[in-house]
Amino acid sequence: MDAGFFRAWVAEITAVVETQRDHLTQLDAAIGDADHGINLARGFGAVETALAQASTPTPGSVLRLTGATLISKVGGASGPLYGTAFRQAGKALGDGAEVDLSTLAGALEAALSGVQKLGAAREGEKTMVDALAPAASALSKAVAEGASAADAFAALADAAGAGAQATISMQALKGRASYLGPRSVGHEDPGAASTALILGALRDVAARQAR
Amino acid sequence: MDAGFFRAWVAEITAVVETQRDHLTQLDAAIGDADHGINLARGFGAVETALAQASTPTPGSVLRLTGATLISKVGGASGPLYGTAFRQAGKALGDGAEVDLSTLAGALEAALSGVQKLGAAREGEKTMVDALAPAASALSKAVAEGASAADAFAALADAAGAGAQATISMQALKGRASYLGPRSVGHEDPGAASTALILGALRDVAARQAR
Amino acid sequence: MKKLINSAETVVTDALAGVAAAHPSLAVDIENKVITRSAGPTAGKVGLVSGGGSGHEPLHGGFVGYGMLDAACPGEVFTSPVPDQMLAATKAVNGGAGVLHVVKNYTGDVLNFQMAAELAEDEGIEVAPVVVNDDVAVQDSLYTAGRRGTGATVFVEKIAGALAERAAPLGEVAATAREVNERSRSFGVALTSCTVPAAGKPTFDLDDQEIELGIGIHGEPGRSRAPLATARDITAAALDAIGADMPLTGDLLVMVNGMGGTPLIELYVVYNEVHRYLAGRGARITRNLVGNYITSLEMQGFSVTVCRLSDTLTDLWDAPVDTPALRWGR
Amino acid sequence: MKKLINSAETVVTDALAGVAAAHPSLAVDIENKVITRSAGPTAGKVGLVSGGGSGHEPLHGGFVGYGMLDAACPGEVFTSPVPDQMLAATKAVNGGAGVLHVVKNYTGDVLNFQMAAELAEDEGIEVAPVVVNDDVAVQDSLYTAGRRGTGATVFVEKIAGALAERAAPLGEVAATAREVNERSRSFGVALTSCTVPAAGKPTFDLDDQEIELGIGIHGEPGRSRAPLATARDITAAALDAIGADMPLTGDLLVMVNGMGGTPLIELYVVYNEVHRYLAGRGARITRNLVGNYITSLEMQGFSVTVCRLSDTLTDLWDAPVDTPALRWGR
Ligand SMILES: Nc1ncnc2c1ncn2[C@@H]1O[C@H](COP(=O)(O)OP(=O)(O)O)[C@@H](O)[C@H]1O
Ligand SMILES: Nc1ncnc2c1ncn2[C@@H]1O[C@H](COP(=O)(O)OP(=O)(O)O)[C@@H](O)[C@H]1O
Ligand SMILES: [Mg+2]
Ligand SMILES: [Mg+2]
Ligand SMILES: [Mg+2]
Ligand SMILES: [Mg+2]
Repeated sequence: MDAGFFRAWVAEITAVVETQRDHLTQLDAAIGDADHGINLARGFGAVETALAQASTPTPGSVLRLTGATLISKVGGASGPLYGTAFRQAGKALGDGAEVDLSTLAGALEAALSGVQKLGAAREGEKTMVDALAPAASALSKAVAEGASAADAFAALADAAGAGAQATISMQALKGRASYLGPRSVGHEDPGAASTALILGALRDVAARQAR
Repeated sequence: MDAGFFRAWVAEITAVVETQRDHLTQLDAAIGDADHGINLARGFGAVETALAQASTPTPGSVLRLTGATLISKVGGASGPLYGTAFRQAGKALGDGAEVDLSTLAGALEAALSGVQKLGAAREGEKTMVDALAPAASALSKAVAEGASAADAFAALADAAGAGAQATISMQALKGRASYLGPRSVGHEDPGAASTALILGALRDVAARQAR
Repeated sequence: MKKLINSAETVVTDALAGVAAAHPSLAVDIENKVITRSAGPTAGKVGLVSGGGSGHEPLHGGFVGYGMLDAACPGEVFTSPVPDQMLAATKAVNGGAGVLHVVKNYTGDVLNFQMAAELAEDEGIEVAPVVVNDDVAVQDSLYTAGRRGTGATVFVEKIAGALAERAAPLGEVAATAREVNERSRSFGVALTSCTVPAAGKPTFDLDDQEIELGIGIHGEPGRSRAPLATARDITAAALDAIGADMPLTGDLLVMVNGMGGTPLIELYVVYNEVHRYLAGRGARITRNLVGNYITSLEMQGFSVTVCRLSDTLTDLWDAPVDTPALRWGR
Repeated sequence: MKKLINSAETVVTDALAGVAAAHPSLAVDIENKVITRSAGPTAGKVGLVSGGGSGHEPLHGGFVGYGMLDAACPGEVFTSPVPDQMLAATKAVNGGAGVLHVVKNYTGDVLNFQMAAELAEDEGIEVAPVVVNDDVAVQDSLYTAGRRGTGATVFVEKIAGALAERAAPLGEVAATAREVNERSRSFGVALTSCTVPAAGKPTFDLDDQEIELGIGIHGEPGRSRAPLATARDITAAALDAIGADMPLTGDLLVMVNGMGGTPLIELYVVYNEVHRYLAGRGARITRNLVGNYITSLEMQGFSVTVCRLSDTLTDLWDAPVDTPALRWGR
């Protein structure tokens, strides 16, 4: 996978976030402050501009610029967290022109640990971590088992989606939703939902490129 | 008619204004500021208290106290106007213990002229004057024609009611409704409506006492 | 109706008790509904009394204090006060130099103040009224009760109050008050209705895409209904109406006033449009107020008031003022 | 959605342009969304930077000026600002004595300010944060992100600002800021929701007879829903919640704050109830604010914030302040 692949991924995220903007915002309205979709749409819109203007010759540079732009443009909780995720992933990808699945799996683990270091959320606390953590494990596992790229990305995206769904029954212990206490149960976490969208976009782009 | 008759009239007004409070307020909401019923209910409530506490041995003293209390308690446009109407009527009734129909007709004319002097409204300008003026004329005419008390009071109340109805098609040139210009057409003037209620109460009390 | 009140009957007196508790600088006669400065009348100074229906807070009670009013008489919600209140206030603030009555031009306010003035004069107190009528939404003609008094009331109270503080005689204070009124024009816009507590339901209905242009401060409907538009277009409609009545040139004092339910962020958006509009016509806003100064309960909307300043008026505007709602220089 | 805006995308920058036009005492970098004093940094004085989502006006921009903040960074509506803004503000106000970051305790605000502080320190500027967390509606426990920062922010900014103006060192200013926070508690109540412009519809639904107890300042739901009640009962619920967390004794600074859509007359009704409640428990309100200071767009409702004063804090509260939204003593 080269820089073009990663630019295509980010472009796909931008498109998905735009179409799911209101949905994510409504999820946030239920247990937060009704801005998550707006925040991500603004952020990835800015990323699109930044990528169009800068030269990003390597996969790592694409993700690092994405992360830095999110930090500069999103604000809120998700700005620093997603920004850190993409920056840490970009750092883990290093400066090679091509990366393989196993390097990408390591990058996702790095993203997860960046998010957890910054936000201190563990699994089960109803945050984006609940989608990101199982997804990163699933990818690592698929790689370790020698799965095909298609299967590995499917496992990644499915795990993220299942993780997001699993947040519905959780009580939030981190972020704005935690203020609701038990009333947060019964709603999908917006950040977990957007993580599932972001990783679903990765699967879709990989599938498209494989064709 | 003695002081008891006039106290009964005022009590009847108090009751009618209370039941028609919301109706009068809604008329005022359409072309004014939604307080006419509230104002009159507050005013006649205070009048009831004042009459209960003071000695009002004559018809004139009943109406003078009513007028003074309305001035002190109502505010708005209708407070000084109705207050003046009752005060001027009370003055015209003088200090006799009994008044006849013709004296009462003169008192209504005095009330009308007090209202017009203070508020400068002429007939046709969509105010309480449009109910009061024809009512006063009708009573004077009935008295001049030697009508029975029952017929005279009926003529008075009918004229007031018809006058109030006639305000519907008028454009307001005085008071708050005048701000609406042509948009005031199509609504009954709240002050004309309350004047019709007040004079209707007079007819009803007279009819009751005659029985 | 959703309101933070104990009952419709007690809302005015409960709020007055709150004003009394919050502001030691004010003396509040809750029963008679008169707010005065706790320091009492200033000997030799013209007293300023204003009054009007409640529901317009901070007007008028919030403007009682050094450099502005000596007393305010709040009526019931949207109902002018009664002569008794005005007389009590007039007597309480008379420092021997006469009393100015600041009256907004509504039939009720005018009639009640007129009665009060007669009573005060019977008691030997000289009274001069200034009737504020700045609202261009209403044509001042034979066909109306005349233009309504709205935002310019704040300017009149501030500027006349400053002049009175300098010990100017009643005639001069009244003349300046009238000059401020003549140099001022307002126009209001409603996005939503308000609900009079005792009425219990909204005074009028506007649908989701409709606004009322030329709204009064009591929910009286205005000139016309129009579709909801951008802040820029709505502001232009308001200033066009004002400009049709008074040249918008020279040094201007501008107030962008919230109707009570409009957040400050929106008022600043409107102020920005007012600023652009006027700058585009070569006028200069040299003084401004942005905030809730003369409200209509919880109505959403705004009014804009423009006063053409002279150097003297600017100087009086800048003079120290120390009231709950307007304070600078001390 | 009915708002006085040009578009959801431009509401924050349009409002900032309005702030710039209205207040010559403020310098507004509209593009980067940083508000500073036009006079620039004060040499040798600790700089105070605050920031947070927009939609809470006058917080924070309205508190920039002598005796209070040096800079404010407004984010998008209800979204914390980004580190770039905070870094730019920090650099702009650094007078060589370090910079205090006033941070409301929300994950987003904390994380972004933390990143900004690291960047500022990389550039050699000493930064101390104070994290405000006064809202008792949220339990401060392992099960939450901690209590939210609400009304006490106004107290922290005023009091720390006064101390900074007296040239106290950063450590002392930060310690006093934290002391004010520790001595303060808040509780909020919503009668209606608010609508984030970009979202276009109300954040939550309340029926006609329902209120939200313990509401946050971003429309985050609170502790529970309850039937609409009298101002007295609602106020008691709020103060009971505060009293369960902090003894309500001694000299108190109390703010009754409007959420943006509540008229002042209702806030005074509430203040009256607060006063009765506290007087009944032997506490004394020695200082107060009644008005819109930290809002949630057009939400109807209020919050009450109580701070237990010491003589030192009272003295700092009384010190001169000259900002668009809070002004006395000059
Ligand atoms: N401490 C945390 N760790 C990880 N993710 C978090 C944390 N706090 C919040 N989040 C995520 O951020 C999401 C909210 O993002 P967003 O709505 O954009 O920010 P804000 O809450 O500041 O409005 C939540 O749904 C959650 O997934
Ligand atoms: N100049 C006037 N002369 C006679 N009646 C008037 C005049 N102005 C107003 N009114 C009457 O007063 C009524 C309104 O009374 P009310 O609603 O109690 O006072 P306000 O208009 O001050 O709220 C109008 O319907 C009209 O009949
Ligand atoms: Mg959010
Ligand atoms: Mg009326
Ligand atoms: Mg009225
Ligand atoms: Mg947010």
